[in-house]
Amino acid sequence: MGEPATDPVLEMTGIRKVFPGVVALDGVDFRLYPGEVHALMGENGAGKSTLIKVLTGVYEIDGGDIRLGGEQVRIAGPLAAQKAGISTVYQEVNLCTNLTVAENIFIGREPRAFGKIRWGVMRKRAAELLKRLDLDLDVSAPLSTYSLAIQQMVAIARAVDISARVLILDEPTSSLDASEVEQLFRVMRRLKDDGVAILFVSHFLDQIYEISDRLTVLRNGQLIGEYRTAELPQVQLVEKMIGKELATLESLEDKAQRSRTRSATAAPILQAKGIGRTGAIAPFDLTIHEGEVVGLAGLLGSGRTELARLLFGADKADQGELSIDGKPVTLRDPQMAMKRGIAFSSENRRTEGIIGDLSVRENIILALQAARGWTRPIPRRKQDEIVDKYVKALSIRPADPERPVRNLSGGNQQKVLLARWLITEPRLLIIDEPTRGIDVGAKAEIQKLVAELSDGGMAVLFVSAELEEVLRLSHKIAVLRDRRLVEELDNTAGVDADRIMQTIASGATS
Amino acid sequence: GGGGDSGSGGGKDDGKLVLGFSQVGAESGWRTANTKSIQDAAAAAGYELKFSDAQGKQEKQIEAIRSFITQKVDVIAFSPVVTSGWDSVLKDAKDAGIPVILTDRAVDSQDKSLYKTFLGSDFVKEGKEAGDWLVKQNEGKTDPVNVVELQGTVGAAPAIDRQKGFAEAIKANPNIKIVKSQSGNFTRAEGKTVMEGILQSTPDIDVLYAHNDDMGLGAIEAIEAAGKKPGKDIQIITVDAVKDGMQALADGKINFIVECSPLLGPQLMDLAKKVKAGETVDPRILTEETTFTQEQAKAALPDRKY
Amino acid sequence: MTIVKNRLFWPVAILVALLIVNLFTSNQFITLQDGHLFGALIDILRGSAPLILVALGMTLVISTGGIDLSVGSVMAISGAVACLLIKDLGDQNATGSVLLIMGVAIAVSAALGLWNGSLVAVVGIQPIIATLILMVAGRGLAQLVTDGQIINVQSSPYATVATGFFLTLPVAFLIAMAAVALILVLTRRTALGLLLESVGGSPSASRLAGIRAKRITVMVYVVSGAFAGLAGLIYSANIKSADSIAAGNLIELDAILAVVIGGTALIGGRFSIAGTVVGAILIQTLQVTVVSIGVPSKATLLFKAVVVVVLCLSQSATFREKVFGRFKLRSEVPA
Amino acid sequence: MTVMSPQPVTTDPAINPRRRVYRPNTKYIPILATLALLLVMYLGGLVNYENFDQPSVVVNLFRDNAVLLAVAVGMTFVILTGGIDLSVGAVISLTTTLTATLLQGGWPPLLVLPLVLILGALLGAGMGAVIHYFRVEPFIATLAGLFLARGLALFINQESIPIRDELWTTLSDMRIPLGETTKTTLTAIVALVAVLIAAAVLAWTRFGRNVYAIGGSADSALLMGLPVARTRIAVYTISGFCAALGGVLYTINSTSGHALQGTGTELDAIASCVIGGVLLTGGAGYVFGSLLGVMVFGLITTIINFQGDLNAAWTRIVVGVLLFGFIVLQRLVTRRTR
Ligand SMILES: Nc1ncnc2c1ncn2[C@@H]1O[C@H](COP(=O)(O)OP(=O)(O)OP(=O)(O)O)[C@@H](O)[C@H]1O
Ligand SMILES: Nc1ncnc2c1ncn2[C@@H]1O[C@H](COP(=O)(O)OP(=O)(O)OP(=O)(O)O)[C@@H](O)[C@H]1O
Ligand SMILES: [Mg+2]
Ligand SMILES: [Mg+2]
Repeated sequence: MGEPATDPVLEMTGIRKVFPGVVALDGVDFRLYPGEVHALMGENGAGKSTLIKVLTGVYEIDGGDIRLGGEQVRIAGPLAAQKAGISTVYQEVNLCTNLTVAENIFIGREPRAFGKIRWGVMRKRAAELLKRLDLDLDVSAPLSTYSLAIQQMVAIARAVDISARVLILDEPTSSLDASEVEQLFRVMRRLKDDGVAILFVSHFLDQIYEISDRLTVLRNGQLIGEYRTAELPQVQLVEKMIGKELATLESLEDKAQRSRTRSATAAPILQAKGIGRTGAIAPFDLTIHEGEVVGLAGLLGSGRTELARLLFGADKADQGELSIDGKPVTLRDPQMAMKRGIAFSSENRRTEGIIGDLSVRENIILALQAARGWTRPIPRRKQDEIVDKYVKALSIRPADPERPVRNLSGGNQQKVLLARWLITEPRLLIIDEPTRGIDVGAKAEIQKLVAELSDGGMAVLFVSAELEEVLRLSHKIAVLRDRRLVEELDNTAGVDADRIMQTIASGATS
Repeated sequence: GGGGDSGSGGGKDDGKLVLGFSQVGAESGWRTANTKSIQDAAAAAGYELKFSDAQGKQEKQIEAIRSFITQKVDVIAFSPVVTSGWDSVLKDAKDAGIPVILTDRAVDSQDKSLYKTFLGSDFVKEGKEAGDWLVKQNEGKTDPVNVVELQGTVGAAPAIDRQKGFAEAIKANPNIKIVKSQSGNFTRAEGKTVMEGILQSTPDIDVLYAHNDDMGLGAIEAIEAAGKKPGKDIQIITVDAVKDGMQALADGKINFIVECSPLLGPQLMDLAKKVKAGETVDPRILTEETTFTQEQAKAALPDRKY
Repeated sequence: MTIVKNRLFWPVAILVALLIVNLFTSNQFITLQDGHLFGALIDILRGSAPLILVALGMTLVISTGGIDLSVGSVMAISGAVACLLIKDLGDQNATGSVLLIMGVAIAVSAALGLWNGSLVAVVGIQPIIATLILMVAGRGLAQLVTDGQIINVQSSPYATVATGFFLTLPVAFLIAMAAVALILVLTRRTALGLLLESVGGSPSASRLAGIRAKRITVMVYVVSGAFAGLAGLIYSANIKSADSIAAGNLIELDAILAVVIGGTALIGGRFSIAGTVVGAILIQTLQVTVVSIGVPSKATLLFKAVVVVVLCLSQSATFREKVFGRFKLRSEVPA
Repeated sequence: MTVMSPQPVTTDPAINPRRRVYRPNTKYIPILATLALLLVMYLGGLVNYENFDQPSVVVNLFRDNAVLLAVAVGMTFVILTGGIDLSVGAVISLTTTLTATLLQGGWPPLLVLPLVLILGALLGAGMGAVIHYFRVEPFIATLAGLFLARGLALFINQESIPIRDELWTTLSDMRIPLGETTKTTLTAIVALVAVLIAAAVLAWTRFGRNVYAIGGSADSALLMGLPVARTRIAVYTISGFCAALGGVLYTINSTSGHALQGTGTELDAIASCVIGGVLLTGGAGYVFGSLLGVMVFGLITTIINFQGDLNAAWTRIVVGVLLFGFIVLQRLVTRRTR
């Protein structure tokens, strides 16, 4: 395969990494050249994140060696990696949410004078840096006050600002919307021109083809091959990733043909009138009917998550009325919503989703068990049955339900969360970024699943940063802007991404 | 001395003597009786008592004494938690012109002018009396006498001194040997568990010497549970003479108790009045204490108050 | 649960080692006498009952990410209440009344647990401070109840709780084992265990999964209080008196240590009841061993330090990895 | 793809675009609330007790709690990383015993002083290393440290040992005048200086910020390339040093050493930090908060001393009630503003 004329800045050969019971990497070779964007591709659990963690010294390798600038190195840990010129954004946002935005960007390399941190300078620089990424944040606010997507941008800002030879981005775009992605790509191109080598992981094929020069495909911890992106058609890439011909991709197209008009007789499940929460989202009206998929569209921080949380009682609304099945209710906590058949899967799977210590099985049955109350345990046989079914249906890997969920790859954790809510058989399923970090195959499966569920009468509130996905699935799309529901439109023939973007831009009111 | 300051508070104008008393803590029934005696005696004498409980901590006691100085009391009295480390705060009291009386335990200050007098017991002497009794019991005998010692809290002054005095007393008799010496923390429950353990591992015990009644009473339970007769199979010597201990002594379960009286109240009030008036008092006043055998206990028991 | 087994391997090994020491130092390690078992081992089992009980409650509290410092004071209150009531009984040997009184004492303790739980879950005070309040004030209450004196009782049914034997085994140990069984059933036969571990593992995720964390939190403090109360009864029945000053003094430290030795992390989440029991018996055995091998009292703490250091190293995965040469994981970071 | 301006303009001031969502920046509110409540408590004392208005009441607050303050400073570092140090009280006892014994044995004071301080720091460093490298729970590692330190102290000398060394007695007798009638001691000044240094280190140095980062999330801190090992060992070293410093202040304060001194100080120190708003889970709080926490305890004791008619039982109950009132009020005030 054609490689650039220069020598690789980074070369990994025969990398092997074994976790108890899993060979995560088995003799993987990987090369990264200066001035290229190199995509690392593979299904969920293929070993991408593990390769990155091995490279940055988070995990000790069990075999193989790493060369940096031609010299063999043993990287002892992230600190050493950073010193060696490798700057990384890990898959799950790994920042300290108790610190301010500015600190998260600069911690470990704060501007100092005589050992004393120059806070003012730091804040100013942070603000400037974020402005370049088109973010206008209060840099002295704790990071925890911002949404996950913004935290992801902050992590990127930090990594980008560490002037490095190698920049690693593990699924940085998983919850970013189109404009943020574009922003990020602009920065990446600039760095690339400066000769930085960039390792990029994403499950969005469009993004891969837009930004990457070359790509390496992993499958089940093994190297499949290294290719020039331009020379490898998309279908072939997917086939290499999943190791078989992709039938689901076609079925994906079928879905486009799905009737997007819900039956007129369907009864409303949930009606919100003037529901709002000060500082989070302005009062809004929204009705969701049986079998209806309602998509939420909007930019980063537009309030989609807030809206969804109010309908689940995760946050308390401080005004307005909510009725479920025509009966008014005040949702004080999630349990009340669950009792009325509502389920909610949070976008923030690490802190609001999985319980890392618990096994896959326990994580899956958790919500169902909570709904039944502690006195009525689900019999173990039934648990195994349910869990088995969903592990297969969502192809959760490794298919060992007794493994602690924290050891699963990011995408597989997301599938576990989906399974958790699906088994409660809700009447209204609220899913916030359900396909975040999920590979192409599984994503198609999940979309198919949503469509099926809705055909079976389940209502779905679908929140996603990926507009195409929202358009493909929804009967009705609610558009948010600046924490305000600005328009509600039926997903008819005339509605497309441009139309929605226009609404967002112009701020038309309903 | 005299309360010197012109700016003393209005409350004292009625001429009522204000006594600040800092107690060690409430670590035992003995101590509670001691506290009660002082509170009652103050009330009876018509003095205003400022009482502070140090919870066994020297720093709290120092804090309390300083607070008494700030509050401008007439006399300060306290039972020192430990022997050393009082010079600084006593100097503060002296500078403020407030006389100090030590109760119950002595301090090792070199500057004797820092306090007026010491009222209390001599722990070493208590240990010695316990030892003397044992020696006397075995006078002329040469059979080995195996003694088990239940010590008080490790590092606490009464524990150290009672051990010292006892060891000194039996020193001259090589046949009397301490075979096991363990801390029972001055409590009944630990006295019992420790004794259980000792009974399990030590085949031949003739005498038990416990640093206080409570540990002795706990040990009695353990001895009975092991099928032995306390007071007969194993002779028991304790210190304190609280009511429960005296009862056991009268019942023949304990053989000898060295009294350590907590009833210092009346004597203390008397001394307080004297030092306030500037009279000179003896630098060391020992409380009236005695020892009890089983017969004496039977006689004394009916009017035992604590 | 191979991991739990691994975690418990060393504590159990040390426990066995200490027991072997006692086997040699004691006249009778275990024998049958007067129709019941007797000997050093039985003393250990009997003596460990209060600690097992307190540590059980503590395990549940810790699994939710909390801590209960007030157990010692609750023990003191429970014993004081029981002895005070028994002393006033016309016939101190009336089994029915004594049982009733013990029920009252446990109810009072549970109520104190409710107080702790409410402060933590409803008012939202950090557990260490919330329970510190009762730790300080509770002992004052106990002293108030007993007027600072030791209250003696002469009730044989009461004494049986601590010193009696049933089916050749000490009643106190049987009570502790019954409590262990109860907790095992409660946590492993119902879904309580899962919900506890989930709340301790991630409160925010648990809430969104629909778990009513507050109720569960209050409940574990109530259980902890009730068990501490029961432990207080055994403590006081053992010496046939209520010692409001010494009862349960510093037991919270031993209980937490037992829990940690047993493999439950202080940050909450996964817990092991079996581990806690091993931990509690280990601590009690250590206490007894100090006496039986006659460690001089001034060296007692050093001796304990050595054992805890050995334990503490054996708890370490890194240390065990060296011993077993198992998998190498430099830093365990969630994927 | 980007067809529109990514920066929409908003006119509604209540709803900021892309702004932080829920909470205003409330980081100082807990501390201010604590301070306010502390003042209320002081005023309560003023109204109720004669002689409470004397400046020495406030001055003695620092003087009497100098040891606890020094220890709480070190404890703040440890708790901020999400750890705990149970060994501090025992380190105090070891320090006082060793100091007194060595001075009694005629060692030069200027050698003894650094020696015991270094010993405390080393002990802390050892525990930190065990905690970090062997991943032992801080609770159990420092509990072992507690047994070890107090065990050593008791082994060295069980008795209360007077210090007659000239340097120590001079330092002990030293009075620093504040105004006309009030004087304070060296120990109070040293403790306050320790607070100031700690505050500066935590707020203005890289090390200080790393402490907060580790408390926020040790995993993240590691992945962000922060020196987690070094920092974690350092906080336990600092805590050990501060405890030893507390021990030295103790010997200066009382010119004696005793193996039972400092019993229970660990709990007081932890409680002070937590009352001062330091989160036990790590990552949030200030050393000034810990200072206020110490003052809360000190003031409660002062009030009880002035009350002067409480026996042991009532003393405990009143401490509990005051603590309860304080904490619940503190909680209500901070929750209201959140
Ligand atoms: N700490 C760990 N302990 C045990 N197994 C692990 C651990 N981390 C990862 N694994 C396993 O290693 C394999 C590779 O995981 P990895 O996170 O590298 O996948 P990935 O390619 O990044 O997937 P995704 O696209 O879902 O992020 C998975 O089977 C996972 O379960
Ligand atoms: N006090 C809080 N409690 C719970 N969650 C909070 C709190 N403060 C902030 N958050 C989190 O911050 C997020 C704010 O989301 P935002 O307003 O950016 O919503 P969004 O429109 O869904 O945008 P995004 O695409 O960034 O998710 C929420 O998802 C929520 O999880
Ligand atoms: Mg990954
Ligand atoms: Mg969102």
